[in-house]
Amino acid sequence: MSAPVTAGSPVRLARCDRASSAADRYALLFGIRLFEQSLLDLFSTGVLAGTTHTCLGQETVAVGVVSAIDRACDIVFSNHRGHGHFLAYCGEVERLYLEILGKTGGVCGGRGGSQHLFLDNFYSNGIQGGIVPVATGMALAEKQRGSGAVAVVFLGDGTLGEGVVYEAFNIAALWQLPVVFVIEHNGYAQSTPSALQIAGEVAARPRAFGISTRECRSTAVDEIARHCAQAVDAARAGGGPQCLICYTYRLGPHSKGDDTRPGQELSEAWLRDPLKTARAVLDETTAAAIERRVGAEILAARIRALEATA
Amino acid sequence: MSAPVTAGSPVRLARCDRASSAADRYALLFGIRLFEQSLLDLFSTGVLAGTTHTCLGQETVAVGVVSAIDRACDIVFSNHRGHGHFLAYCGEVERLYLEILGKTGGVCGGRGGSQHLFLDNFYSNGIQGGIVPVATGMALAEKQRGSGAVAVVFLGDGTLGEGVVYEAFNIAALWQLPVVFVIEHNGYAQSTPSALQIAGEVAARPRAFGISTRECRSTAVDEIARHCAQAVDAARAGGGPQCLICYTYRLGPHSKGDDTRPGQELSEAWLRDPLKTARAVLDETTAAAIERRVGAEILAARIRALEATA
Amino acid sequence: MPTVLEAINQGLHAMMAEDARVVILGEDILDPYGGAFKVTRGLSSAFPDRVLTTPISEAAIVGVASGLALRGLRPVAEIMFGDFLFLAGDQLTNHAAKFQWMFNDQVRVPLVVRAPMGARRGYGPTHSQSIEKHFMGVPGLWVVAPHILGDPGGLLRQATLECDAPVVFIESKTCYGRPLISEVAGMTVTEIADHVSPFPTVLLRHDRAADADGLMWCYGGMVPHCLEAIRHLFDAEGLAIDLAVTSQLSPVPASHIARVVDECHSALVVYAEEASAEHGWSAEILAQVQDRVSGSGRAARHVRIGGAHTPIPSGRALEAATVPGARDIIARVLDCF
Amino acid sequence: MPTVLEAINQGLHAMMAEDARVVILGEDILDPYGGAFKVTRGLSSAFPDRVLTTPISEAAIVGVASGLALRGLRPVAEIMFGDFLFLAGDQLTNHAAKFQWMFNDQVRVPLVVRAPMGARRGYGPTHSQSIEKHFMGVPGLWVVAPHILGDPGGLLRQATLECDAPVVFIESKTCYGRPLISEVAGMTVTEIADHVSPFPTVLLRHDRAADADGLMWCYGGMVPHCLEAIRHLFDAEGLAIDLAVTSQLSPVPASHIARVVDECHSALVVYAEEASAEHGWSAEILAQVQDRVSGSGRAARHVRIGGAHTPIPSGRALEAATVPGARDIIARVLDCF
Ligand SMILES: Cc1ncc(C[n+]2csc(CCOP(=O)(O)OP(=O)(O)O)c2C)c(N)n1
Ligand SMILES: Cc1ncc(C[n+]2csc(CCOP(=O)(O)OP(=O)(O)O)c2C)c(N)n1
Ligand SMILES: [Mg+2]
Ligand SMILES: [Mg+2]
Repeated sequence: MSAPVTAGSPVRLARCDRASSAADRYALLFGIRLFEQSLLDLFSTGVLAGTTHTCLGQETVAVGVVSAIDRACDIVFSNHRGHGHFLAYCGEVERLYLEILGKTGGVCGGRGGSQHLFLDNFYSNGIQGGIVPVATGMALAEKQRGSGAVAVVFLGDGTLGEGVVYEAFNIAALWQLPVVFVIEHNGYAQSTPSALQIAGEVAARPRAFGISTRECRSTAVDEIARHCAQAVDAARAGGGPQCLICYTYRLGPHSKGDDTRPGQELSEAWLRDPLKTARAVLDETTAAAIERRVGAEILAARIRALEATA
Repeated sequence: MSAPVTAGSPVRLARCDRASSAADRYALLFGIRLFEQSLLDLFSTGVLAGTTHTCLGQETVAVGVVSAIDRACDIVFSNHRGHGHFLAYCGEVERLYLEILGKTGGVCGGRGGSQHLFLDNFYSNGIQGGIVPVATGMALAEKQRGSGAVAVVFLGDGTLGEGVVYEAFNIAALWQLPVVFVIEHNGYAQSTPSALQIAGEVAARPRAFGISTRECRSTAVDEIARHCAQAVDAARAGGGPQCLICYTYRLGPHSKGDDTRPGQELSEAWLRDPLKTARAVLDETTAAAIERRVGAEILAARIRALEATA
Repeated sequence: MPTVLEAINQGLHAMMAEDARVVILGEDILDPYGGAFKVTRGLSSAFPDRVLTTPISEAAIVGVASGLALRGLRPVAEIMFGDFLFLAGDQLTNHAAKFQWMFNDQVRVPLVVRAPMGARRGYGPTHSQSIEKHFMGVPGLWVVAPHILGDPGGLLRQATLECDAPVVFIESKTCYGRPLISEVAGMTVTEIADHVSPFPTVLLRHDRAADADGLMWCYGGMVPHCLEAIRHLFDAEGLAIDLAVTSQLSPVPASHIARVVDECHSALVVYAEEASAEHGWSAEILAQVQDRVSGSGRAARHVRIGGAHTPIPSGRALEAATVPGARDIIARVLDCF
Repeated sequence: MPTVLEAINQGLHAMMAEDARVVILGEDILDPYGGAFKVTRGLSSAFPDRVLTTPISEAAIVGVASGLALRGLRPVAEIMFGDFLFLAGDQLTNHAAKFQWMFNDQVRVPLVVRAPMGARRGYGPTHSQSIEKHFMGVPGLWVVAPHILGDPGGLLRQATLECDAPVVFIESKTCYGRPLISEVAGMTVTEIADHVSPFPTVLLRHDRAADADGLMWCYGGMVPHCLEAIRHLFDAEGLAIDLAVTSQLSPVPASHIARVVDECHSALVVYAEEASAEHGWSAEILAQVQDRVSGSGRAARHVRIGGAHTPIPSGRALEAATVPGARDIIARVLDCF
């Protein structure tokens, strides 16, 4: 904790867009992973209080989806599990540390914390489902002013339990709004498996409202990016609301240590860790270099954030 | 108003069950029609205040659906447009007049009024959508105690805008509850045509939740009864929740005089009045006799109700 | 004078003409219907692109309005009956009201949710309530109510264009048809407003009584009943009761209360609201009034008048016995003398 | 002594064993998880058919519970964080709370909605609130809060099995881990309850002071902070402040208030709540206390203590500055002397 801290602008991770290389994508994925693992460490050592929801295992959804948007105008509305979305959007890792540490240099001055982030066109809130009509209204605003912007909103599979999601589906479809509903289907809501929460087929739900729906069963970041690019392009082109269902898996606990899933299920899932796949396409030297560089960035960001006085 | 009022138990219309004859069905349909037309008259003459929603043109749904239930145990949960459902359930026309007139002899002592009725296993409430989870919970209670009862809940097509409906769909399907969702699709919600309210196919919505869904495009009372009997039987047999979509048309105003639909649409719809069809299968003498008898009952009920002192 | 309905309708027309950011949304608001209470009449004809009829989705109506507001528009949403406001309660409190503060003042959510409230129309338990008290005291959320002594159109404009935060705008169903009043014989009208509490409080003081016999507080749909009671008490009983009418229900206009209390030294303070007073609007006003009164070394008797602590029945006579009117106010005031 | 969590959990176990009508539902309540705060731990193992884990559907959870209650069961629903209660606001107020009365007392809706409330855990703006004040004053709806001086399990049993109306049961997150307290040194504990207001108020009076220097009112999660303040004020400042802790937040236990006021003649009355006091619980208590005090010819100074009128920030230091603790209470009391 006593490493020297250099002055200057806050540490940022490099972001990705549609043209990013596999190496750049891996760097961002790895940065998100490292960042969140460090959060869990900070919790377990008591440095951090409150709560946090990490996206361990789901990073490829964050990076894939967000790399498909046009950052000059598009909107991202994220949920409780939003660090990955946020870092993919802006890379502001130091200011996210500060925010989660409750310090005034955080992106929301420490008021929002993990679940309530804002920066430029990025928003998040910790109430399940309620953000969906809000993002729909944003899409309406953009459509009204003809900005060409698209609103992307993230929701978990469990959040399909909230009625307001369907109110928003209906309105988005009726008014043909440029909004993309990204459902991160990780098979669980907190401790509850989907089978105890979701009746019928997930994809049938948005479709029942006339929403064009894509499913991405691959957890590869480029596959997700490709699907999301189609959805974003279709929404931007006036094709009305789009839904993208990304099948994924949460490798970490729901929040801090509350994991009651079978150990074998977890260990098998770790074998399929999407970050492994993303690393595998790189040669070992490149991968190791990325990890060293990003590791140093995350460390620097953490140290600066921890040392910030308020 | 000065006709002599006989003492004795309150006037009731004869109810229908699955075995009822076409004549009996017509009698009930006609009674509901007459009752509600008299309400509109009482409003226009200022005797009645407040508001009312009549089911003119939709009577066959009320009679068809309710005749399919087992009154010994089944539950009916009705909505704002509930007089037909109520009269089909219990025939208590005098006590309904009293209720709507705000008198203490009404089924709810004048507290509930038109939209808030209760009797035996019949309930209604004037908040759109909110009754759907309540009816679902009732079905759960009946399932838990193994009573074999089925809960039938009515909702309009416009009420598909309310998110809580989908929360209830999901739960009913997850828990395989004996509930029948009857959607009265009359093409409008208040002044708003369905096209401005409902995106996609109505039937796709319950189906998306894995709910077995029937559509009845006929407005003939026996056809509706037949479809509903299938739904009720399936629910009772453990087939889980059922949805029945009845396509119908409201011939009267939404509430009192607030009709902005095209005159031609209305006059064409009157030509297809389901009561005409129900009458046409009877010979003229029978029909006229029914109308005289039921007319006298309604009149007697109204007079007694109007003359009741409190 | 125009009616309250006309004033609000004209206010909406004027705002939409003045500012292209104003967007109206709600159930059944298109012409020719023009809304269940006809408040939006003519708007969809004049501004077809900015008047949106919605499905029956109160939560999403407010959610969509928040989204519009976050992106720079000035939405005015209608909830057909105020009774349905709880359906949008989470949207109002955990979304609209929170964004500005929790995002560290980097965003604004200027939206208005209009909600017709109140009884005396025989609409029964779910269509007659005054549930605004449950939305008071939410940090970041404003509750504002027009009335016949004020300028309802101007107030709505202020809420829509001058307030950068979400406002729940409580309209009284029974006042829609009433003409506005600019003068009350024998009383002087003062308006109190300031930077912190910009929605005005109207103070009516009897001209011929230096220290009146009492001070009455009310808002919204209670104004006609209070005025009637005050007139009767003065004419028939010789009692001079001043009247303070707030339009800013939440946050509490503490500065207005201080000024009124400092001006009116009555030993009797009466509070009238249509809902059951239990945990109602008047409890907070009373707390602040008594603080100011005792802080200035005086004492006062406080009397709260509200509806029965039951739902509101449909039947006419039952309803009349549930909701407070001029007669109840007169009786309660006379009890004090 | 057991902790509050243990007491509630044991209460649930005992109730379910005692009465087969009791059904539990909520999000993530099955073993081994046993609920986000572990309050339902063990129940699904012991009573697998009567413990239902639900989708994330707060409105439907309460709606389903109403349906169960209408058909003779005794549901206890858990809303994972009380902050989400507004999602079920319409179900609570326009359905559960209305049915009995509007159906002319022909039905009963005996249901309990448990809701963990409160801050001091760093959960941020949407997971730290105490929004129970917005559900007080609803005719037909009860709001009840256990605390460390009472019997949380017994209170829950009373709400579930002895009350025939819907009850919102407000649990304090930070009190879950605290042991119950049955005695406070130097103070005498009295319990006040009666037929009309059956949920007890606990009154703690200093043994050595006939008329104490002050009387403090609070409920739920504020009890530990008030006790700490009272101990400090007595030990370090020689000020004897009695404490009245209500568990029936709504309807207001008027008879309890009357009795406490009649017993404790303090000229200072302090009210402490965790939420912003504006339009809060204390406004109603104050209104009723001052009425009783002045009705008995006495006078008192009233001081309300509550949280900042902002959302609750995530950051530890920021949060601590937002939510009132013993130090704030001590300072405000000392200000009065
Ligand atoms: C309205 C609301 N209800 C409940 C919660 C508590 N909660 C937080 S995350 C979560 C599970 C969400 O599951 P899912 O949508 O599948 O997202 P995941 O956590 O799997 O990413 C729950 C129940 C909440 N935040 N908001
Ligand atoms: C929650 C709620 N929102 C709005 C209303 C006002 N309202 C009463 S009936 C109605 C239209 C309902 O349409 P639909 O469900 O199609 O039934 P229909 O009237 O056609 O029978 C509306 C908007 C209400 N009663 N409850
Ligand atoms: Mg999930
Ligand atoms: Mg309809």
